[in-house]
Amino acid sequence: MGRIKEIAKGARSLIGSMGVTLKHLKDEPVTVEYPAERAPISPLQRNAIRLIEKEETPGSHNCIACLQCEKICPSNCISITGYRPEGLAMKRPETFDLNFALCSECGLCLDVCPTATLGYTKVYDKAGYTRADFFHDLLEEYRETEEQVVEHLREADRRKKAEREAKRKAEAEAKAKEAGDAQ
Amino acid sequence: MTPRTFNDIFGNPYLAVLAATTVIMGYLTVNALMIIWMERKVAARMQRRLGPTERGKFGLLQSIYDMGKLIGKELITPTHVNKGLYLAAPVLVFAPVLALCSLIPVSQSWVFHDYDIALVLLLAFSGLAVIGIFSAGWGSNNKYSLMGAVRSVSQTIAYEIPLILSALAVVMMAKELNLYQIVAKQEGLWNIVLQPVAAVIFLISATAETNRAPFDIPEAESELIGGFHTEYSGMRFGLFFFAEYSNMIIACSLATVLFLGGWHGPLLPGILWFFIKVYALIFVMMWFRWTFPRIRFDQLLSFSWLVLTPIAIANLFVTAVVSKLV
Amino acid sequence: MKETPPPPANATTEELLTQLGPLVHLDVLENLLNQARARSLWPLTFGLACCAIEMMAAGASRFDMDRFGSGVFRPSARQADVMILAGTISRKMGPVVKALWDQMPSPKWAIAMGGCTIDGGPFKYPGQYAIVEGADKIIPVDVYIPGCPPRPEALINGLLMLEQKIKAGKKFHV
Amino acid sequence: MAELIQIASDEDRDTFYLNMGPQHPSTHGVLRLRLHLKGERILSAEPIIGYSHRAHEKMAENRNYIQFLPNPSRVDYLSGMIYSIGYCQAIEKAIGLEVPERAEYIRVICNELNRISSHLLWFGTFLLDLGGVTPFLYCFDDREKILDLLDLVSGSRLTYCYGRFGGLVNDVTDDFLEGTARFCTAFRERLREYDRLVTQNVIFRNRTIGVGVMRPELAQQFGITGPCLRAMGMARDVRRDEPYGIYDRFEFDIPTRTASDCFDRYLVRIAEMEQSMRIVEQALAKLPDGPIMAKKIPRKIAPAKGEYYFAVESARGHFGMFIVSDGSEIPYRIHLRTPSFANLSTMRTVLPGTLLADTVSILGSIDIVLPEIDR
Amino acid sequence: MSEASGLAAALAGIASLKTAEAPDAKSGCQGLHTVGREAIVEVGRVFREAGYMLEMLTALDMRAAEQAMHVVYQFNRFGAPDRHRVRVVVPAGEAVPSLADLFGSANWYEREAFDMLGVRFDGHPYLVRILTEEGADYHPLLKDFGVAPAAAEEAAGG
Repeated sequence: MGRIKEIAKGARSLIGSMGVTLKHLKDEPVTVEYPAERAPISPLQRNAIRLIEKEETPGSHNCIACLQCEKICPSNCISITGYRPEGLAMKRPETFDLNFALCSECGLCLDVCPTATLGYTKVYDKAGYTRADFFHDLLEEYRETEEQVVEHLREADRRKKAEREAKRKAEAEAKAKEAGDAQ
Repeated sequence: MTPRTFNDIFGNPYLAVLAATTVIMGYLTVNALMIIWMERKVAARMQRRLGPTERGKFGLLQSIYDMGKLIGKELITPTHVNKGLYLAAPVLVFAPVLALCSLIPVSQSWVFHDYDIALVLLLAFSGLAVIGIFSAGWGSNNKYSLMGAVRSVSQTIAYEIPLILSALAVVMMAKELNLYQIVAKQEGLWNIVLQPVAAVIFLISATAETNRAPFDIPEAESELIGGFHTEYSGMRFGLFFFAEYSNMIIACSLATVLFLGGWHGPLLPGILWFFIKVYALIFVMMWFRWTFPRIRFDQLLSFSWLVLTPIAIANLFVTAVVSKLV
Repeated sequence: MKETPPPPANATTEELLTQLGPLVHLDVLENLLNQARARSLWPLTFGLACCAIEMMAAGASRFDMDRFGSGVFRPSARQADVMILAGTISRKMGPVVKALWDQMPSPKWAIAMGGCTIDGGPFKYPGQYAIVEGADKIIPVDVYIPGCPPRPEALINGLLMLEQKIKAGKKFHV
Repeated sequence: MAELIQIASDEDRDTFYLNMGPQHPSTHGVLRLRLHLKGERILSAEPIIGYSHRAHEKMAENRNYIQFLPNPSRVDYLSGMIYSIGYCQAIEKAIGLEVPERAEYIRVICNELNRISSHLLWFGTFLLDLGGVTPFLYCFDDREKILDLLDLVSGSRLTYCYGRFGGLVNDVTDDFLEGTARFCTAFRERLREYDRLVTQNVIFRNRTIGVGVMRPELAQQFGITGPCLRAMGMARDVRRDEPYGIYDRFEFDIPTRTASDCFDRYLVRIAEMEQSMRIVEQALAKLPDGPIMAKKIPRKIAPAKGEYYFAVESARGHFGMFIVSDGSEIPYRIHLRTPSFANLSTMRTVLPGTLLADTVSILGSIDIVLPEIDR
Repeated sequence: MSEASGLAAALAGIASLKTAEAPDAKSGCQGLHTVGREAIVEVGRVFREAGYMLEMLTALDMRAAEQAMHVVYQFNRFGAPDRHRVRVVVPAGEAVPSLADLFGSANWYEREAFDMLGVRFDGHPYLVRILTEEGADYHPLLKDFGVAPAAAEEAAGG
């Protein structure tokens, strides 16, 4: 008798699990039909890095070619060569190349960037026929606005120098006045 | 009530055989491709995903592309293979399918052949497929295929007995071996009502006969990589794929004929009822596949010998007693 | 048949697609079969490391590779069309990858998924003794997918690009 | 232990060697099992590893501590968050850095979510090995919800680099907190459904009950840890025995079973998912406000000369980091004691005598991840 | 902590075992010992009787400082941690007696230590490489293996 009960219990459990799959037969598919629809992506999503616009340098990035990110990158995938436009205190990058095939998306370069001008692209579904696709040149999108920004920075430097002059002159006069009152 | 066989329709027998073959092959090809698509869609819907959609309207052309690709693949014949068996296997597996199909009484008015011992012939031919599977496994000289072949032989032997016993229960009730008459006798009352136990046993052992989950241990994907068809590529593997689905159609249509009263049904024409029932059973078989894990090899055999066969014999005994009294 | 110059060594995809017309004129049957081959790519179940999990996720319900007919993962190399190299190929695994590639029947393609199979990824540094830096040192690769690990959408995009490549009948292994 | 290489001695006619090779649907990655079979009965089994050896320990010796950060989550990519944050905690303990309260709570939430996602993937692949395809798809569906949550917070799906020495990179948003709460309630209902689909299923029970029983002395013999140990009746968990971070503030119990077969290892992990959700809910309730990064972080991370050992409880067991520092910024040696290395080495004594079909379920039940074994 | 004191008494019995002073919490272990090469099997047996497991076994390349390799064994018990880190100092190229028949896990740990750092273990049933590729003749974790990458030089220099 025990065997009959056991077989009955087994059969009931099989029908139970069949019930579960039947229940799901009626569900709405959860598929995101990728090429047509795209699932919403998280704002912090990590992909290849790019230079983002900063307000101090309107229309361009504010990278000062300090090579911090190149030094911290665990897989050595960033390579930068900087140049110093004449009349400017800070340097600007001449080339900023990223070999995205080596990148492990760890985010250390973003943390270590002093001017926080590194960010992530929104392109998460990159694929290519050749390996050359993954040598990104990060300066490409800012090529044409480079001149105006250098001009803007030069202008900002001049203004800052002028303010410094004015402030120093003001202090000198104030000191001179005090010296005058003290006698 | 005797049906008009193809001989009567076409006059000379050669024309009849030719017509029957084209009808069956046409039906099987279209049907196998359709069932492959249906299986992927049913599986997808049960798993809350979409299944093939990008190829044709609802992914309908997907199976055709699959077949086209399989035809275009290179047929690798590995050197370490026993060439005779290896090449014969796909043909051997597919051969009985034609014979099986011609015996099934599809509609009220006509039938391919009207033999008085159609059921015996059908069960005999269904035993042939395992020879093809065994020669595939043995011929490929691959350890995984060898194990797949050994498993398929013992599984087929184990599940042939309950299959025949449950069919016997129906025969004992209908006192008839001619499938057309068996269906004709189920006029008002389908056999499943009188023989529920035999119907369940028949369905379970038919699933095992066609090597479909949860009894798919001959080509257990996660243990034996590809089972008996590990070494087959291109259209040879396509033939195995094709034969498996054709066997599935035959098993379901045999179950419909024996238990669900072939073409009997209100309103709709007979042949349509037959196909509705066949596809309902095919859906149930697919439902099994996408719900259950795989049975282990030794449990599979003990399930057949220690559970199915005794119940089938007991059922046979009860049917004998009841049919004597009534 | 006009003789086209071989593509420059580091040409990007755009340059290749614009500069190269159909390299060789394929006959009608081959072209027809290519349409069927492109639309039913059966991948080989072959996960190496972290990218294998994202490959499984691409095959699962949310991204569902089966929509493109390539949800049928064939365990046996004889029945697979495309080998998706998902994960780092270690030196010990190299000969196995080559053996598997040779077992696959002839119109076969390879997708290098993840940074490790393109250029060694995060495990590439001078003095690295354990991995093969890039899958194309062993087998010809058709589509590269960067990322560590790339998202399932990137793998599906790679599959679509492989389809374009097969349909267009272009045979350039760069 | 049966000597493996004297093939000549037992030249029995019908035994043969089978390579469940590096490419096999159910070896969870690139593991090669050299099986000596008699029919389908296994006489001896030797797991051969090394096929995904990526030299993590050699990499530790040529980059400084902060640059080694992406590596731990690639050692065991299923519990990537636990490993990555574990490494941060190890170095913080070594240089004595205090982490603000809010960061500690967020770390616990992310760790437990990662543990649930790892157990879910194990559940799916375990069922896939036994032949049931649909549960694999269901569990991936739930796992995607967790990956979305962790994606909201850390920006990546599988290999996280979310922790830094002294805290975390970005703070938690509100929809992460609501999403986690919603996930916990929805997931409990799904667990009941898995129970009906799989746990009660008679085919599954026959395939796993009484299969792959590990004798209790194997625990001490092979140093088994994690769910495999808890299935042997020993309630051992690094979060409870050696509380790190703030795990001592949460009450959760350690699920154990006694028969230590595949079915018990399955039940232990399912119960552990419940416990992880309890911890997440408690952490959500008590999440304080405040900064997520320590105030003063030393510019050069260089632990004093000496040896440090720090252990965390990953989804697979006791993950220990043995850090030897010579005072400079470059670690002298980091040895990663990974749980699956010990758990897999028991296969040499557990597998002989079972059937080939059982190998697949035993291997699935001990839940191994190959790069974690090969490091 | 009767078990611990019983263990300490048994350990004291071993001749060439020198127990260092109580280690600080940062090192993560409760007992630091160094022992002569031949006594390690004895130490292993003591820990085995006390129900401890071999939690970790690894080797350190100290040839630059002391022309010797350190083989570090770490025993721990199940439950509240009572870790004992036993260190065997062995000159480069010499062998260390194997614990493979005492602890099953030692079999693979020793094979890994041999594979990575070339420390040979006497009495090990199957001392063959476990991780690196077949036919590899190098021991990668030795300090003089492979060129020192730019990051190390520069970081060391920087």
